Amino acid sequence: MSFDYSTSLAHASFKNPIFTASGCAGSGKELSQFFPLSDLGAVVTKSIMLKPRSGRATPRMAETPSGMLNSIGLQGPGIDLFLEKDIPWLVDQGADIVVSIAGETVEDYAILSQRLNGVAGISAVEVNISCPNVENRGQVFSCDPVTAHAAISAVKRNLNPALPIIAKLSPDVTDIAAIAEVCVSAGADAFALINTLLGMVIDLNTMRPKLAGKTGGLSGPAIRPVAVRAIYQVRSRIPDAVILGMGGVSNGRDALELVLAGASGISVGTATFGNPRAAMDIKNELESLLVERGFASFSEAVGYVHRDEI
Amino acid sequence: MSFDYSTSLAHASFKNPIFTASGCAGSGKELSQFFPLSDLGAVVTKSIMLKPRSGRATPRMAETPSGMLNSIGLQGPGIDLFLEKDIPWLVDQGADIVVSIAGETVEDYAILSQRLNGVAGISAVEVNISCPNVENRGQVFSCDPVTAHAAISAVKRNLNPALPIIAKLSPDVTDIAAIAEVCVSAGADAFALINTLLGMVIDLNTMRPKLAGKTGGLSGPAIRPVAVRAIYQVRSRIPDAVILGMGGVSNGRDALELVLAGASGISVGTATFGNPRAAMDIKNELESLLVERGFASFSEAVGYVHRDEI
Amino acid sequence: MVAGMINRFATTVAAEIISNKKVGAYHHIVFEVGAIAAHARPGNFVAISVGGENSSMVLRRAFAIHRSMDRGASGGVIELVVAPHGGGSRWLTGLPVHSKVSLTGPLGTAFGIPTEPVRALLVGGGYGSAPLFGLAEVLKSRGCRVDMVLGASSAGKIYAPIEGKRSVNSLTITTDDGSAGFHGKVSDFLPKLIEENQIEIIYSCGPMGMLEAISEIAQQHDLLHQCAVEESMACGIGVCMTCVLPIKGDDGVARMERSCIKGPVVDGEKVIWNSKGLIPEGTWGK
Amino acid sequence: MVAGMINRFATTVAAEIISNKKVGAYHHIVFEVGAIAAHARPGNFVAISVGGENSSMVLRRAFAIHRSMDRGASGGVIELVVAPHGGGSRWLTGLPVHSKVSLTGPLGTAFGIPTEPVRALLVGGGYGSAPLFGLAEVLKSRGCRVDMVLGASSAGKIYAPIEGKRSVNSLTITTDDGSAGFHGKVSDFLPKLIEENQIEIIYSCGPMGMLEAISEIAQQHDLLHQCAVEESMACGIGVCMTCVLPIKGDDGVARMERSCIKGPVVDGEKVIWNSKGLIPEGTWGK
Ligand SMILES: Cc1cc2nc3c(=O)[nH]c(=O)nc-3n(C[C@H](O)[C@H](O)[C@H](O)COP(=O)(O)OP(=O)(O)OC[C@H]3O[C@@H](n4cnc5c(N)ncnc54)[C@H](O)[C@@H]3O)c2cc1C
Ligand SMILES: Cc1cc2nc3c(=O)[nH]c(=O)nc-3n(C[C@H](O)[C@H](O)[C@H](O)COP(=O)(O)OP(=O)(O)OC[C@H]3O[C@@H](n4cnc5c(N)ncnc54)[C@H](O)[C@@H]3O)c2cc1C
Ligand SMILES: Cc1cc2nc3c(=O)[nH]c(=O)nc-3n(C[C@H](O)[C@H](O)[C@H](O)COP(=O)(O)O)c2cc1C
Ligand SMILES: Cc1cc2nc3c(=O)[nH]c(=O)nc-3n(C[C@H](O)[C@H](O)[C@H](O)COP(=O)(O)O)c2cc1C
Ligand code: FES
Ligand code: FES
Repeated sequence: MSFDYSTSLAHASFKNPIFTASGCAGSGKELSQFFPLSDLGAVVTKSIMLKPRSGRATPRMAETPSGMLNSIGLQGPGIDLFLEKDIPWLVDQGADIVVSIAGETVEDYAILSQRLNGVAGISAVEVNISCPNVENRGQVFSCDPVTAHAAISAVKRNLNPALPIIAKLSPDVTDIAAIAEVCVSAGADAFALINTLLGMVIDLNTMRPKLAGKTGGLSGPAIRPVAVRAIYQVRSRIPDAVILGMGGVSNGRDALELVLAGASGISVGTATFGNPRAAMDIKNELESLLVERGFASFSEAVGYVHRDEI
Repeated sequence: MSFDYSTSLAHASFKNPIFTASGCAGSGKELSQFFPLSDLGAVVTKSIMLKPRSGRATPRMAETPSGMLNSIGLQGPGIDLFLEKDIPWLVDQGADIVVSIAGETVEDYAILSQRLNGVAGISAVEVNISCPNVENRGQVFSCDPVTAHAAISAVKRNLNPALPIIAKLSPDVTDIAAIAEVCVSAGADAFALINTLLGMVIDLNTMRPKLAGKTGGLSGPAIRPVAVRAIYQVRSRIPDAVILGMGGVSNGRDALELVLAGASGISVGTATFGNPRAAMDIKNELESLLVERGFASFSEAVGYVHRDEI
Repeated sequence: MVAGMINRFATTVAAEIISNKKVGAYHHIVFEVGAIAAHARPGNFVAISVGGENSSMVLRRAFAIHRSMDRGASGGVIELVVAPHGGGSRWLTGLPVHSKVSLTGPLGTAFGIPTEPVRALLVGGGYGSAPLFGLAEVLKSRGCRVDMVLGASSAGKIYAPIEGKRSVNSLTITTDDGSAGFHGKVSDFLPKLIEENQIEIIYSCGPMGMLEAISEIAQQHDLLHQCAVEESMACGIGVCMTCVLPIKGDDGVARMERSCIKGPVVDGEKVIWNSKGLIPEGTWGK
Repeated sequence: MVAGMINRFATTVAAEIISNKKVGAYHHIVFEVGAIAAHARPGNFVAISVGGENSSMVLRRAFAIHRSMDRGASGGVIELVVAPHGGGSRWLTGLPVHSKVSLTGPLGTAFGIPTEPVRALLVGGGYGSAPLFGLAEVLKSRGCRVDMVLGASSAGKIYAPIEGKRSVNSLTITTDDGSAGFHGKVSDFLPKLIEENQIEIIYSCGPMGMLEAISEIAQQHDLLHQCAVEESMACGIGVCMTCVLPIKGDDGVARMERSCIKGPVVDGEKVIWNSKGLIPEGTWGK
């Protein structure tokens, strides 16, 4: 029996559909102690910005029922060091790479895109537009159709078209499918659904927000029903939407839910914190579940829930 | 030591701040087997509509990590039978009552409000605008500032002003505080935060959505960080906002988080399904936690997290 | 507390497990439950919190009471038959003796017991046999003749304890794969059993498909049919409206009724079967 | 696997609990961990999944390795000292012998062992004493003089097993309430101990406030100070960036470094203490 586990996100192909989630695999090195990164569909790197960035003050995390809040604040080395050190190292490992970029301004997205052109070893670019726009009162890019369009357009105009553009959206919007449509019109080839939900935990000793940044992003199994819904909605509205799904996937069954709803790839985030080998376990479990259900290839299962829709 | 546990929601006073959540206490009778309803701050009734309503087909629920999805579809007897049977029974029990109403059109909200005028025993009206507007492609009233305003205005024009209007909002919006502001301008006296988040679970045997209604409302501890954040945000934007808080409260500590964030009352929903006496346990635990922390009255603790804001 | 109402004796206790034994595909578990035992009637169920203190499973699981024994001042025990299925039931069946679980009960309606001695056929599918043995004892004590037929997919899934067999006049076993008793579905054998034993009432408990098939046969034979339904329940106490199914009232109108408090035991004739995924035409409020 | 890197021997095993005893305010728990024991060095920690199969607690809990014993082919054991605090640690301390838990380790940096015999002072606060006994044994085996001072809020919270006492030259106890040993904080007694014992290096583990106070004293006395920090960790393996604290590099510039892989053992002098809630001026990328 030869099950075809390969997948593609727009014009990028991957050997299997299990990816890391941006910000949940360090620079790759740390995770590579637990399994070879080349066994993944791809490593999705932590969203990189133009400049080195210290991120938010601590505490940066709080555990919540079946989930956690984080407020890392996009700590990272900046695009220069990233391209100099992290990418070559990942390439050396034989890992496929999706680079995640994040900007504070539309201009940032343009420059970051230019910097990626011609870099060897990159398969696609995830554009994290679920981050604050400093030119617009810190409002999150993907929470406003106008700024979402501007950010994706800036990438489209500046990025080598060989690299698919994956727009990463926030679920904290009234109509995520409408934002997705705007991104398509701006040139997005695919979507990453979903980023974290905005949440808050209050410390009952200090009687103040537990995180130094007050609010944080909610991830983990708690949000999985929201992720499945978002993927389902976007795929219903845009039937040929290509989706990298994420949000609370911690085993093969969870992954299958997102795939059936419409995800062509699965990013594993918070689950890795509880189980360093989570991505590998999920990869094996998902494959078995698909074979058990009689699918001959992974791609047959993508969006299978929509099979009755006209 | 005489701790003052009373609270008020705008111009309605209650002996304590622990309420049931709309749709999570049946007609009251069922719950009264487990404790006297008069021990609650108030019973919040299941959202009542103009006509009897069968609700959605089954399956109507799916358990999720630290939460559940429901799609009841507002099954209920309609306002006539409700006023004839349920209200007098609750009054007989000595329960304080907050009536929750839900409409399919703006007109429905107007008529329902009129029907409540002069009914004895009602302390306040919760206006569930987190339900689909049949005149606007089924879009949820509270997801659009225009329809949110219209529904609350209809209540304001028609309801006896002695009854505070509590606008119940959906968290599935880009900016919940903006919707709250619109509701204030339409005449809302208070807010109920939050209703469920839209979610989906896929049945891995049938490979279709598990709920007959496809999507459902996510409730329970999983959503608590979102509830705390929503309450915090509304209270930050509208410092004198009066809030009935709900979302994943299953013990006194959870309740305290919502209170510190700005809730003047706590509705207990999903927790009652796991523990019929949850509201009473929460009432006792919250009181102890407040006393331990040196509060002389419940109202001192409301919004305490905001103490440093100017 | 409201007199005359359903669940009026329901309380929540920290029930200690005093025995937990694997029996075929199931676990037979005995709980120390105090006064709950005295109030339990065949057909009632209990709702148990699962997964321990920091469980991600927020809802209780419902289990039909297999047998209950009131021992007066020294408390009471109930017995359950649990199939290790998903997270909740596997947790429960894995608990060691002396563990305590939060248990609410007795809940729901009970099987109606005829005032006159009648000829009753008890039909169970899988662990659906659990409540039938307690029922058989009560019926016998009222002078009824009790025949029983139990079906399951295979031999290991037939739950029929030795003591239980004593309380019935005849016991027929059927399995889908023929690994025990007759080869086939219980419903295949009902017409013959009904005729041979001149059955006057059927009591049943098991999968919804089986209950539907029995209801049809009962109607053909013009027999009363009391069945214990099993719908997905969030609360078990009537407050959430998740567990509904369309049941006709005395006025002939179907309403979406809560199976946890209008049931689990309902009159099979009144149920509109096979309504999963739809609200039947004519249902009140449709 | 990448050679020369942190955590290169880390694996995840289903570790069986072979002993779980209450000792004062803590539980001393012994786990069968196979090869992990052979690789564990004093200062390393392990990360344990808590709450069982359907746990709502999605993150592992970190515990300093108290002692490890490699038994070659017959496997290895490690010992932990766990304070029952919140949901995760209470679950762990409540587990019966023979339970298995998912345990990842050894993780993080270890205490640096001097190549020459030196005079070392080991300072522990609360369960922070746990890794110090294993460290003391190693230092003794290298010919070091080892003095130890342990502090806690009260007597029950001093963890100092009898065997452990044998591996130190002197043991001083302090409690905030005077219920055991000297009345006061450990830091009150450090200057005297440093001078009397002509201390050359300090090793410490305990609450962040204590580590800060020790760092100050160490600097005043111009001593090396290796301390094991404890920041709130989501992953424990360096992939999440939640556990950071500002640490100065060799270039003198502070960076928000991950305490799980740059630590838990760090050079006290390099840490910018008391940075909770803020990013110190001059931090890289601020
Ligand atoms: C009135 C009643 C009596 C029951 N009696 C027994 C009994 O005697 N023995 C026994 O083994 N089981 C019985 N069940 C089923 C039991 O309540 C659980 O649904 C079953 O054990 C599966 O739970 P889980 O946590 O293992 O599985 P999961 O699949 O993890 O359960 C997930 C959720 O779905 C619900 N659910 C899933 N399937 C069903 C179903 N078929 N019916 C109802 N709810 C469902 C569960 O309650 C839970 O909320 C009964 C159910 C009801 C409603
Ligand atoms: C490197 C390191 C070594 C440790 N060694 C030990 C030890 O030897 N013995 C021991 O009893 N405990 C130790 N701890 C603390 C332990 O990891 C748990 O934080 C503690 O047991 C509380 O967990 P809980 O689930 O009981 O409490 P909860 O309050 O329910 O924990 C909730 C969450 O907060 C985190 N958290 C809360 N407080 C802290 C804190 N002070 N430091 C780090 N994380 C926190 C937990 O990891 C968890 O994610 C260590 C922590 C670290 C980081
Ligand atoms: C600690 C942490 C850091 C994250 N950092 C990023 C990031 O840099 N860029 C990004 O697009 N998403 C980031 N995310 C979001 C994840 O990529 C993912 O979308 C989200 O966590 C949901 O998936 P999960 O439930 O599997 O974690 C981060 C999440 C966590 C928990
Ligand atoms: C089964 C169920 C039915 C509900 N019905 C209603 C309703 O009729 N009207 C309403 O405003 N909210 C309804 N809600 C939402 C709750 O009132 C509450 O806002 C939400 O569940 C969050 O609180 P919780 O996490 O404590 O359940 C319902 C929730 C559940 C779980
Ligand atoms: S299970 Fe909640 S009403 Fe029946
Ligand atoms: S705990 Fe995740 S990086 Fe340190």
